[in-house]
Amino acid sequence: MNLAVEIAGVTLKNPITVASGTFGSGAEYCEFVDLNKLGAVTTKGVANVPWEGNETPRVAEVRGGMLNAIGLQNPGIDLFKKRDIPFLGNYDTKIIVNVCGHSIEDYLEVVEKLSDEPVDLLEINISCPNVKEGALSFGVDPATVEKITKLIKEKADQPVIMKLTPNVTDITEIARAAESGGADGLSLINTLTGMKIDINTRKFALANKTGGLSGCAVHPIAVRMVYQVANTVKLPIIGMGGVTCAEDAIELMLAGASAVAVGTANFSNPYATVEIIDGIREYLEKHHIEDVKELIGAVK
Amino acid sequence: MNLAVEIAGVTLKNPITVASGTFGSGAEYCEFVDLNKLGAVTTKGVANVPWEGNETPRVAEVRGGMLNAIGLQNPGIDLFKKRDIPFLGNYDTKIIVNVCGHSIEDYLEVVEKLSDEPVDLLEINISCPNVKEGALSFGVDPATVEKITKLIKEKADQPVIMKLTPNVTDITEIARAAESGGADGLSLINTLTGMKIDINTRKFALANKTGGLSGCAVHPIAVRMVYQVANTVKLPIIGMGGVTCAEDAIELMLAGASAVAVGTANFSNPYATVEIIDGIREYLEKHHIEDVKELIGAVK
Amino acid sequence: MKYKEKAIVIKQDQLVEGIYSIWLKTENIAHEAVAGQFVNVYTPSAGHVLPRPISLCEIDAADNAIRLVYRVVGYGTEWMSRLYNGCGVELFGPLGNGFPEHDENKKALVIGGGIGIPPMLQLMRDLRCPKTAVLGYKDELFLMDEFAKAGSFYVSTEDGSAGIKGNVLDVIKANELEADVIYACGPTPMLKALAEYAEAENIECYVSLEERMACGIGACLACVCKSREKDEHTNVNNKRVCVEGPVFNAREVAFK
Amino acid sequence: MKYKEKAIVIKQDQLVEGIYSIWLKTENIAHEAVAGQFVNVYTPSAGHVLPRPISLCEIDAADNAIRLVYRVVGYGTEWMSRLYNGCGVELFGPLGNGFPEHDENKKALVIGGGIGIPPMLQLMRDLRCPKTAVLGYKDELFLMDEFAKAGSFYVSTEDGSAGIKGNVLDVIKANELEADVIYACGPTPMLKALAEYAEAENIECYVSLEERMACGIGACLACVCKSREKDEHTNVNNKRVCVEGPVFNAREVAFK
Ligand SMILES: Cc1cc2nc3c(=O)[nH]c(=O)nc-3n(C[C@H](O)[C@H](O)[C@H](O)COP(=O)(O)OP(=O)(O)OC[C@H]3O[C@@H](n4cnc5c(N)ncnc54)[C@H](O)[C@@H]3O)c2cc1C
Ligand SMILES: Cc1cc2nc3c(=O)[nH]c(=O)nc-3n(C[C@H](O)[C@H](O)[C@H](O)COP(=O)(O)OP(=O)(O)OC[C@H]3O[C@@H](n4cnc5c(N)ncnc54)[C@H](O)[C@@H]3O)c2cc1C
Ligand SMILES: Cc1cc2nc3c(=O)[nH]c(=O)nc-3n(C[C@H](O)[C@H](O)[C@H](O)COP(=O)(O)O)c2cc1C
Ligand SMILES: Cc1cc2nc3c(=O)[nH]c(=O)nc-3n(C[C@H](O)[C@H](O)[C@H](O)COP(=O)(O)O)c2cc1C
Ligand code: FES
Ligand code: FES
Repeated sequence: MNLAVEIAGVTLKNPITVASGTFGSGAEYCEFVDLNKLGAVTTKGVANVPWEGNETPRVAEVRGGMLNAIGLQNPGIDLFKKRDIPFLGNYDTKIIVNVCGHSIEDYLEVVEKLSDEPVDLLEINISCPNVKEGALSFGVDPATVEKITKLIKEKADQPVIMKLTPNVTDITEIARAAESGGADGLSLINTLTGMKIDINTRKFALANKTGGLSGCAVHPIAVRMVYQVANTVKLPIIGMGGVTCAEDAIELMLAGASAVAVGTANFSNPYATVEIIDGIREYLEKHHIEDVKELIGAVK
Repeated sequence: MNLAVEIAGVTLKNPITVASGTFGSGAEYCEFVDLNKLGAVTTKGVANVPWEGNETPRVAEVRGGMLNAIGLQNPGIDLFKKRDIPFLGNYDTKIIVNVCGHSIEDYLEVVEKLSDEPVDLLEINISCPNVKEGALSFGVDPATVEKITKLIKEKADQPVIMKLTPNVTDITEIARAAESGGADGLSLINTLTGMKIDINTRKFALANKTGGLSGCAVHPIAVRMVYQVANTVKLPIIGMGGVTCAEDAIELMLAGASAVAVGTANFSNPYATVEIIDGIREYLEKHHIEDVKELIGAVK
Repeated sequence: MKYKEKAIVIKQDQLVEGIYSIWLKTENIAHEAVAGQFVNVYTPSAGHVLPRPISLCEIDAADNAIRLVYRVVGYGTEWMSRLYNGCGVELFGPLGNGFPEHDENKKALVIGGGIGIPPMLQLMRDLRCPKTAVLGYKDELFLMDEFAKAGSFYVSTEDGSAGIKGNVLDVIKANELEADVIYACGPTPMLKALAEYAEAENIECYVSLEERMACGIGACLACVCKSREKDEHTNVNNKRVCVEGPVFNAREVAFK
Repeated sequence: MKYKEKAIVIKQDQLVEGIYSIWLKTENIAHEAVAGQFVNVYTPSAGHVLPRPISLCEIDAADNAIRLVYRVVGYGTEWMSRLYNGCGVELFGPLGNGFPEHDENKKALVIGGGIGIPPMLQLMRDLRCPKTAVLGYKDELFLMDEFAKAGSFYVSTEDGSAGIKGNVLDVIKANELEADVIYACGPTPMLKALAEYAEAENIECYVSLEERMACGIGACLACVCKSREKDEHTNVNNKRVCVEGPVFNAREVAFK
């Protein structure tokens, strides 16, 4: 049975990675999840300089999911290169580095600093607020998406995966823009913007007021967007959004994803990733499928 | 204690109505829900002519909610006028008629035919696919929203509530367009587009492939959008999306809604509406609040 | 009248692998119900927002109890299968129209296929006319005793392990069963085949349909089937399975 | 080592209105744990995606059991309160750093406020130095017997129904309690006041903080507190309560 899949020329031993920001750089999980078993580890977003992130509370539970407004706290690319990449180098898994920035220059600086690093894929988070252009995220405007993709592609030594935000009217338009810009693949979906108010204290549950909704509540939206994008562009897709069990991962693959990331489910069950890999194997066995790649986009 | 609220000059005896499409025209529920207790009944969307709707299956359960693709089946405005409006006239509750159409002319025809009817408010569903302009919904383009609002306002005898779709990049832009067009109020949110695939049969759960996600899964998105819109335009808002209990309704009011509609929760509990009204009363008592209007937009 | 009430489990058994029988003590539902109707079963999970429609297999009005026989297919039925005596279950019903009044002079064939067999039991009991049941199983048999007490019956199995190898139509043809009226519940292809057979033979035929539902009371328009004529309520060629059905005169239905 | 395991309830009691005590038999957690650490409790509801962090109140390594004392505030703690002997509970732990090694020659004040009292019990037991506990209650007292057995203690209540009317600082001042080191857990305003007091009096002070968490193991950066110095791991002035804490030297923390 073949579990390996390919994303932009990089072979993952199986389709399962983690969703950026839910797994650190793997160090915290490696005590109980054997990182060698994962198709890839996707790191928390890293910027050119350290970011402090938002005030707390940064997370709140909602039905079927959670809101987060971590604010992309990160130690900056220099410490990340010194500590996190060498750590991941100890494991037989692919390394996907998630990159964030407040300006195009921020992104480019990180990408350049990663050029001589043993990193397999770059995942560019364009849901970050664009401080220069009024704090709307980079990822909502097709022209910006195309431009940023093109500029990053010029500097990047690794294949570039653009990570799309679902908070848009037409995800296919954004996907096409990324494709035009030369992206090697797409990740979707990032979180949906939500809010929670405590009716007794009359306070926002998050210090940031709004936060990103993730968890099984968003899964049907992820399936829809992966399906739409897979039927619009030719790029490989890393699908994510509410993946909690093997069924969810398979659903995203049938919709068109080549690989699948597990995010919020790591919080509900620290073993979620490895259990999902086992579940995919069982499904393939049960349905007599030799190659997991047969699932990709199999439902039209 | 005052439970009454006002929407565009119309007084609802309490803030609770039902979400269009989940309650028929009330006839099916009146056997066990006393319609006199509701602030208003919002009817299923009605078009100028009967619509057959989509193929079945039309609904599918997902975690924390459901997908629906009823396809706006409706008996057409003529039968609706003869049967549904007189039926609702027997009750001491306000009547909100939800209007759908495939073209601007469709909407205008319905609105004109309602002009001499004892209807209190018109709720214009602009999430319907615009068949003339390539099946994207009317509600995603600000210019179209402004135009359709203006044209409807010219014909309408009742105050006009524009019902917004959440499947947009910037809900405040759409809300502003409706305000510019002369809307008397806004309803939000309609459903988020989602999809479900059965991994064993490899079939879409809905005949229509995609469907609208509703239920508690979408509630944090509804709260966010109501908050953003309430802080952008001056129009009264009917808030909805995943309201399951009194807490949810109060949360939407604190975020800025003047009234709240209960949708999918009617399926989980046919008594949801009246239980929510009771729950609001209890909350006001417990917090010594004399007037429910004090809740509207109280959290900034 | 429809009632939303908390019924109490008074007996639960596994009939065969994956098929369970549950007796529930109701407050009002059993008194109101007729054969062919169904109830909505509410699960305790807030994350599962839709009720589960399950047909009445038996109605014991005297004891105010109903029996549901169901196959475990997912979350809701799995949860039901773990209920035990004394557990409370939120029910809403009785829903749907049930089988029509019958003519005591007409000879009836009562046909059930698979998990469509249980809904035919109460009807089989209630009919005061010449009647024969035809039960089409996949392999394992269930509810045999009950049907035996209610009248004569034939059996088919897909694997031939009991009765005729084949389906209910094979039984009818092999035994040259005659009827003035057919009542049937089962998979749609079976119902469609029966409807065509009945039309060809000019037999009155009632079929109990299944469709995905949300409200169960006619409000949401989720559960429609295509009808040959324009439906009075919907004003289009769609009938609501939960209100105009689940039992339809086969001639009304436009099978796909 | 951290373990995810299914612990078994061996005893559950309500201590006072809304506050419960639960003893859980663990496989490994009790053997690894030290005072001041916590466990993540997983609820059975798929709709509730986050674990509930609860501090260890007692650790019985011999019997491989832990005690949690918790206030019912929402879904998870309400569910916990309904568990009974034999129920399984998914736990993950022990998490966090726990209280630091202590100096047997230093005089310790062990301070708990409200639901911050239970986490101080095991520490109070473990300390091999001169020690006094100060327990600040709102009104109803709990864990009195246990603290009585562990050493001397003072009590304050907000309503004055027992001990000194006021808070823990009032107790310290009224009794002129002296200390070389303070260990404290409770509401943030109390911890902040104690930190300022300790700084002014030049007393070593350890506080156990609380913050909203997701992962509980340092991966998600949900649970940070502001630190005075740049933190080595995060490279900014944020420390993770779930890893660098929950117990911090008060001087490290920049209280808001
Ligand atoms: C009028 C009517 C009468 C029925 N009577 C019986 C009966 O007597 N015995 C029996 O075993 N089954 C019966 N069914 C089917 C039964 O409703 C489903 O098997 C059951 O809802 C599955 O629920 P679940 O949570 O176990 O499965 P899941 O797959 O978890 O259910 C997910 C959703 O799909 C719906 N669903 C799944 N399968 C069906 C189905 N076949 N038909 C309609 N909705 C479905 C569920 O209600 C739920 O909303 C009947 C269906 C209808 C419409
Ligand atoms: C390190 C640590 C140790 C704790 N030790 C104890 C203890 O020993 N006894 C005790 O009674 N409580 C303790 N708490 C608080 C406890 O975690 C919450 O009361 C509990 O999670 C509430 O869950 P719920 O489902 O009942 O409430 P809900 O309000 O339904 O919870 C919703 C979400 O908010 C989180 N949450 C709610 N209140 C808090 C809070 N005060 N702190 C952190 N997260 C919260 C929940 O974990 C959950 O994710 C501790 C918290 C932390 C961070
Ligand atoms: C706590 C948290 C932190 C996150 N941080 C990042 C991040 O740094 N970069 C990024 O691209 N996405 C981030 N995300 C989004 C996830 O990678 C993922 O796209 C989203 O959560 C949907 O997947 P899920 O439902 O499986 O969690 C974060 C999500 C969570 C819950
Ligand atoms: C079965 C169903 C049918 C609906 N039909 C309509 C409709 O005809 N017109 C409309 O404007 N919205 C329709 N909606 C959307 C609801 O009115 C509401 O905006 C949405 O479901 C969110 O609320 P909820 O989560 O409380 O259900 C429908 C929703 C459902 C679930
Ligand atoms: S299920 Fe709603 S109309 Fe039948
Ligand atoms: S809870 Fe995730 S870092 Fe502390």
